[in-house]
Amino acid sequence: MRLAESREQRELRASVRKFLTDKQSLDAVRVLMDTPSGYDAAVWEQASSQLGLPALAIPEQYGGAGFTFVEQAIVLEELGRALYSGPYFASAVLAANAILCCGDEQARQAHLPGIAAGETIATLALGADELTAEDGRLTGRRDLVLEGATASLILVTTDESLFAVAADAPGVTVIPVATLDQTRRLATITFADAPASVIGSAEPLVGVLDRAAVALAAEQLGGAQAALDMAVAYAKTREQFNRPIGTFQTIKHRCADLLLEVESTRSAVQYAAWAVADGSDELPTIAPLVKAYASDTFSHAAAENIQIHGGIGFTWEHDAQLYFKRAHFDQQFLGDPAEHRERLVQRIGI
Amino acid sequence: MRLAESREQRELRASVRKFLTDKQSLDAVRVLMDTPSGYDAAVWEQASSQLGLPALAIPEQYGGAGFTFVEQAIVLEELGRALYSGPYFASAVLAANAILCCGDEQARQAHLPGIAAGETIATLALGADELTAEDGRLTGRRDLVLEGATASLILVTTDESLFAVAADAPGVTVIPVATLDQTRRLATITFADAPASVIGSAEPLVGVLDRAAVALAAEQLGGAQAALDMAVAYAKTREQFNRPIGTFQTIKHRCADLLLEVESTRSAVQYAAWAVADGSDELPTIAPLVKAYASDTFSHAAAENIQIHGGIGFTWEHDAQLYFKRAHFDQQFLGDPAEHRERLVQRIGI
Amino acid sequence: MELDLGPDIADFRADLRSWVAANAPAGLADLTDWQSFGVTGGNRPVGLDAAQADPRHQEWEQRLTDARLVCPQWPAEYGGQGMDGVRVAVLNEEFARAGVPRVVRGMGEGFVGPAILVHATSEQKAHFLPRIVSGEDVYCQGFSEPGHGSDLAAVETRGVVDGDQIVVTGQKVWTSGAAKANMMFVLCRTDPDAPKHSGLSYVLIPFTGPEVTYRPIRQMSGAAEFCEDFLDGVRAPLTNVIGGLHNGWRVAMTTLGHERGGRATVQHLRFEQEFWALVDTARKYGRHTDPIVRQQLAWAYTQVQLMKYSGVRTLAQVAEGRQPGPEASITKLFWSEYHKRLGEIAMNIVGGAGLVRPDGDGYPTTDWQNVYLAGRSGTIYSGTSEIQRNIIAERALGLPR
Amino acid sequence: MELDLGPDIADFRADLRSWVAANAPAGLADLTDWQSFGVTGGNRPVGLDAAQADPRHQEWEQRLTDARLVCPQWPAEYGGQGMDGVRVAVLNEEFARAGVPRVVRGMGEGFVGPAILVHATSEQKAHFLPRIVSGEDVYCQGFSEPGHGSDLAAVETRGVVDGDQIVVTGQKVWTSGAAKANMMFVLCRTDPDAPKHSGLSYVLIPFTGPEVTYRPIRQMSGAAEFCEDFLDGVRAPLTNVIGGLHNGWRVAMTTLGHERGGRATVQHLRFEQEFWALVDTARKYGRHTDPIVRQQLAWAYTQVQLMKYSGVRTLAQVAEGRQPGPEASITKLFWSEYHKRLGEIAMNIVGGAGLVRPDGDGYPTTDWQNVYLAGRSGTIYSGTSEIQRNIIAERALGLPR
Repeated sequence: MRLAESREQRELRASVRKFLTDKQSLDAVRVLMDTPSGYDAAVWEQASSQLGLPALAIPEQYGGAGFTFVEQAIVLEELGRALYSGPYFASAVLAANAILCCGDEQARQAHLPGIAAGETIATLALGADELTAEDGRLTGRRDLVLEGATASLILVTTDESLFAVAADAPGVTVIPVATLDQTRRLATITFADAPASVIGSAEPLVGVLDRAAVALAAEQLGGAQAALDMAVAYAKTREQFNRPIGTFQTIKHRCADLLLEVESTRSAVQYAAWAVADGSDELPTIAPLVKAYASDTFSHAAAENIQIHGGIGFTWEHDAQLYFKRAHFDQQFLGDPAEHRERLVQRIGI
Repeated sequence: MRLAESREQRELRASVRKFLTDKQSLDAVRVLMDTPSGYDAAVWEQASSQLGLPALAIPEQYGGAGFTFVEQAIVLEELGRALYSGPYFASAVLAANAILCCGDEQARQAHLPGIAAGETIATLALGADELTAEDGRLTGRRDLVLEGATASLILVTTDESLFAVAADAPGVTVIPVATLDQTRRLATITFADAPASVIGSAEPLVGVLDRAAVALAAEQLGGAQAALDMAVAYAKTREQFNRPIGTFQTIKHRCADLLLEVESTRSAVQYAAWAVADGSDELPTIAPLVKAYASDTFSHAAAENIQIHGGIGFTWEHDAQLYFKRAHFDQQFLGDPAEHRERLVQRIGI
Repeated sequence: MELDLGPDIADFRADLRSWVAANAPAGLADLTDWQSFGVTGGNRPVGLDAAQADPRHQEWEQRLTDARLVCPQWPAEYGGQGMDGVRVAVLNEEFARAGVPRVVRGMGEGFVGPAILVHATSEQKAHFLPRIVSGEDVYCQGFSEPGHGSDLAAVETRGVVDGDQIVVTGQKVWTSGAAKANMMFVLCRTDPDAPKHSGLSYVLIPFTGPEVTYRPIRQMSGAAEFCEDFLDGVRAPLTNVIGGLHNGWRVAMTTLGHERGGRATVQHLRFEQEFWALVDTARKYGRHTDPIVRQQLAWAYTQVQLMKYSGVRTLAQVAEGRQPGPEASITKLFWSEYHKRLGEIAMNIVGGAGLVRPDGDGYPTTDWQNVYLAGRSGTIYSGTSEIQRNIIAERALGLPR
Repeated sequence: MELDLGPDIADFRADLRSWVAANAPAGLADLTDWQSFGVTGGNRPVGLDAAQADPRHQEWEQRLTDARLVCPQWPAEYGGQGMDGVRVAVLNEEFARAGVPRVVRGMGEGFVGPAILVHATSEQKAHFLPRIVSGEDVYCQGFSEPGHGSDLAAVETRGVVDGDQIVVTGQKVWTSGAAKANMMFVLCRTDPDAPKHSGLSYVLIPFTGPEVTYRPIRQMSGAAEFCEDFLDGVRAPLTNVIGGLHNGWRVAMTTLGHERGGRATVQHLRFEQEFWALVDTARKYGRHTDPIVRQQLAWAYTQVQLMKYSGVRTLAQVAEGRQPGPEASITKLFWSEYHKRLGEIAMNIVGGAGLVRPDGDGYPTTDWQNVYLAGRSGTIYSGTSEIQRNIIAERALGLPR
């Protein structure tokens, strides 16, 4: 395990940050919030073809760049920092890992190259709802499917198996739903005797979700850091009672507590990313741990950022609210903190 | 319900406070902490004969003064404020209410006058441990009996009945235990075929414990107010960096939060005392509510008081630690806050 | 339990109860849930506007006016009946019990009237107060400015005396109810050379005409009940200056955080109602059996009951004629921090379903999403929690500035 | 997972591991649990003193000294081997792995040595450093004073130059290890007329003789490892002034909160050990199935693991040669606030049984009672949490003073 960022990793971070600053500023995000798809296809195309972001952690034999999860975590942190609103998490994290772990070589060769190239947008439809599979046909529904309306390939889990379904297959109905965090898109997908191919058992799904938890924590880290930076910058310049509000001890101490939490989250995310990359047996414990902690940190930072900004902090125009809503989404998505803490104590044998 | 204190009530408060200031200062409490009995029998005798404190809420026909629980709550608040270390709570609250509610007129006439006069010191041995009663004889044990080594009369509960046992009866063994809060005394009592008389069913015990919860909350209020007063007084005078530490915003805001909690506790205790006095049907909900809230308030105030005092705050010589340990005792005694909150939601029908 | 306030108040309560029974138009109580409330910073409860426009509400308003039960705490000569705080509290209790609405005159009743009663001339009182009671004048507040949210004394809006008129120019912000107002009470700087607090005046200006423009400020909840206002040479007669020129700070302070106790015993009702709605939600999602959720529900119920207990105690003190202290700050801090936390608890109970909004144009939200988002503003507007804690520490505990 | 620090470090680790295997006296690891620790402000772990007095520990100390593994980070000419932070960290890891103790020289190694290395003359280095390595000089700290806990620069203890000597008179407080010390490093005022920070000197004085008296301060935990000290004209040669007269503030600051990273990767071990002891306690009382307790245990485990992750990251940064920032303040704030909360959680788990102390003279407590009570001092001594937050906000975030 090498924790310090290598030169290549620092360059990767810098290039992704520059790309997002240029191509998807928060102003651009606000525009995309009101579009049906919620993301900029051209930006996605460039992110795929020029920066190769979806390909990053996919093995070379499947058209990927063959980097590790450590590099992907850096990208995810930057995406979270910029509130990137595209299908990266759904396709390059959830779906890609599901296919990688499913054990079906044919499926890997069939789907991963497209995902790596960004041409196939895939997602993973999780959930506990009743869903029946009969001789290769699915019937039932899945709610809260991330990027469900954007994906052309939908991976569906049942208690036993992992299925691949084409979004345009007969019997598949996708209904986009309005989201509280308009930078994330969800859909309800119903299957009525829809043709589906089994691409593996549901058994490796635990590992897929652990990786996803770490990946989401990396995005949360970026969001939390951005919220803290925003609060600190404002505290340095905003004056009340003829002094910067950053001179008030309460503001100081809150920012200090946030820094402690953000730095701790950063340490945990780095460690967790290495655990994924090394296939470490620490992953089952650090995954719920880091997801719960990063959720609390991001929620806390996003909330304090609003309070420190005062009146303008709760306006629609101010970006503080975007981070607050994203923090709520990330906190609930893939399980809330209490759920992950309970999972943690179970996994350490209590 | 009259919430504002009447002239009589204000005088009662003043006289009790003066009595405790004169007769049992915190210096005196420290001396008593190291004595076997833990209290000053002479002070108890005066509190009983001159101020009539144990008699206060006992009906006149049983040798009491016939005041209400409202007056007793005022006394309890003052006792809590002064960290009074005698058997008042055990005898005048736990035991007196158990006998009053038990429904056995004979037992009332037999025991209450002595308790009212302060000549009989009684206590109530609660607990879930197995305890068997066979034709008027008890066998088993009770732990954490308040003032168990001081009481001459021990009331014991089983699942069915309430028993009265003389402390000096054959088969009764009382073992005092060392307490973390040295201003409270506990004992383990074992019964080996000890003669006991049934004085009622265990059924009214719920009401007795609700009254006890409110009574303890009143003591906690006094303790919390004392801790807050101590912290505020220190913050006004202690100087660091050439200014009183009370000018630092963090100290200010913590004291403000404590005031909010203490004032809320005061409102709740006053309301709860009236609920007891009026036999209101709100008692079953406000009893666990006020015990849980007063516990949190006292624990918070006692802890912040130490932190605000800095180095001297955690020394043995400083009185802050006495309130901290008392806060811990009160928080755990008669059930911890989580337990009372769970009871509260059950009682409001959730 | 009911607070025993003596035989006079008991009679007053009984008379009032029968008056309401006799005068409340049939069906008035069923028009809407009058005790429910819009979360400031969030969306208004549905149906409230419609219910207020209903002829039965108009009739009720008229009867209350005739009975001097609008602004009843004001002196008789101005349309009230000099009702004391205890009776106003009983009035609120009885109206709530009967499920009928109070008719209140918003900031005109809450802020402008009290300032006028303390600081204005008898001519000013005679002119301005009855117009508030009748609803002819509806006020909005012009205190905060973009640069000065917490630091009120730093207002830059200018007030220039021009003959027998004063001309007000500047920008205000966080004005609620601007759309319904025809008047604004502003704090403006009339003496730029005087020290910060000494150069201000408290002026009642028309909030109509081409010199006044305002723009709604959309909040994170999607609602927009605050505005920013642009005053471009708004003219008012000098007789609209309350308390004299350059004396505005003192006038403003008499009303800010002025706890009258009148709502002390009813303010918890809306929160109690909301709490039970949350319990229903928890049951709907099967979360009411989760021990952690149960602790959170116990916490919320406790906070609501504490508001009730504290309200009863406040009223008892008012009844004793005790001077109100910083209760206003404690009350604001208490409910706003409570409501912020309640929104978090509610969204935790709702879980994943809280990620989805109702369909519809704009940014519609569920009730709990609305509480969650709007709750963020509660600890900021009209005095942040930090300002409230400063006030409590300095005024109630006497900690040094 | 193990941090990959390159082949050189890997070799160093391998060599060290075999050296320990070859040189650790048989049974040394079993003498006591060397990784366990006394909670500052609380009681020392039982058996530690006895174990340190054991001949096998004496032998181990000798071998470490011969191998220059006592204060190994110091230059060779003073008894060390100029070991860098990464290797010191590996040293700590390997010793912990083998269950054998480091031999450390307390404040002499942690505070005095670093100050001397930066600010002293070569003569001073040659005189003072070897005596620390050998254990001949044991130092205690004389910084805090009764009136000045947080405001260090306000010290009043006087240092008067008398010929080639300096005479120190005043009162110090919160000294730990006074009983075992023969030297004290004091901050005293040598120029009363100079501004607050400029008139101080950093002096090494004998902590023996009739001019020195000290009195243990008993803490709420019943333990008493802090002392207050009375210095009544203690004499030391001027050569015991480090960094020159009136330069004491700069000297003191170089060592305060000086994060060397050496213990970064082992500091969590004691807390992890303690966590599992708490899990056993929870099982013993049947509380480990309580969902609320489980959340608390998850929180505690998370905090301990965060110490581990942060430690690994700190070490990685040290390995990169990055300048340490306010890590020391963050670390202190983190573990002290954690440990305070852990004590509360532990007592919550123990419940009613926590009301009872073990029998015995004095004020004996259970381990959890000890953590609970001593934990209150952790957020106060050597820089309160408030001071740490100030430092973090101003130095790490650049917020204005």
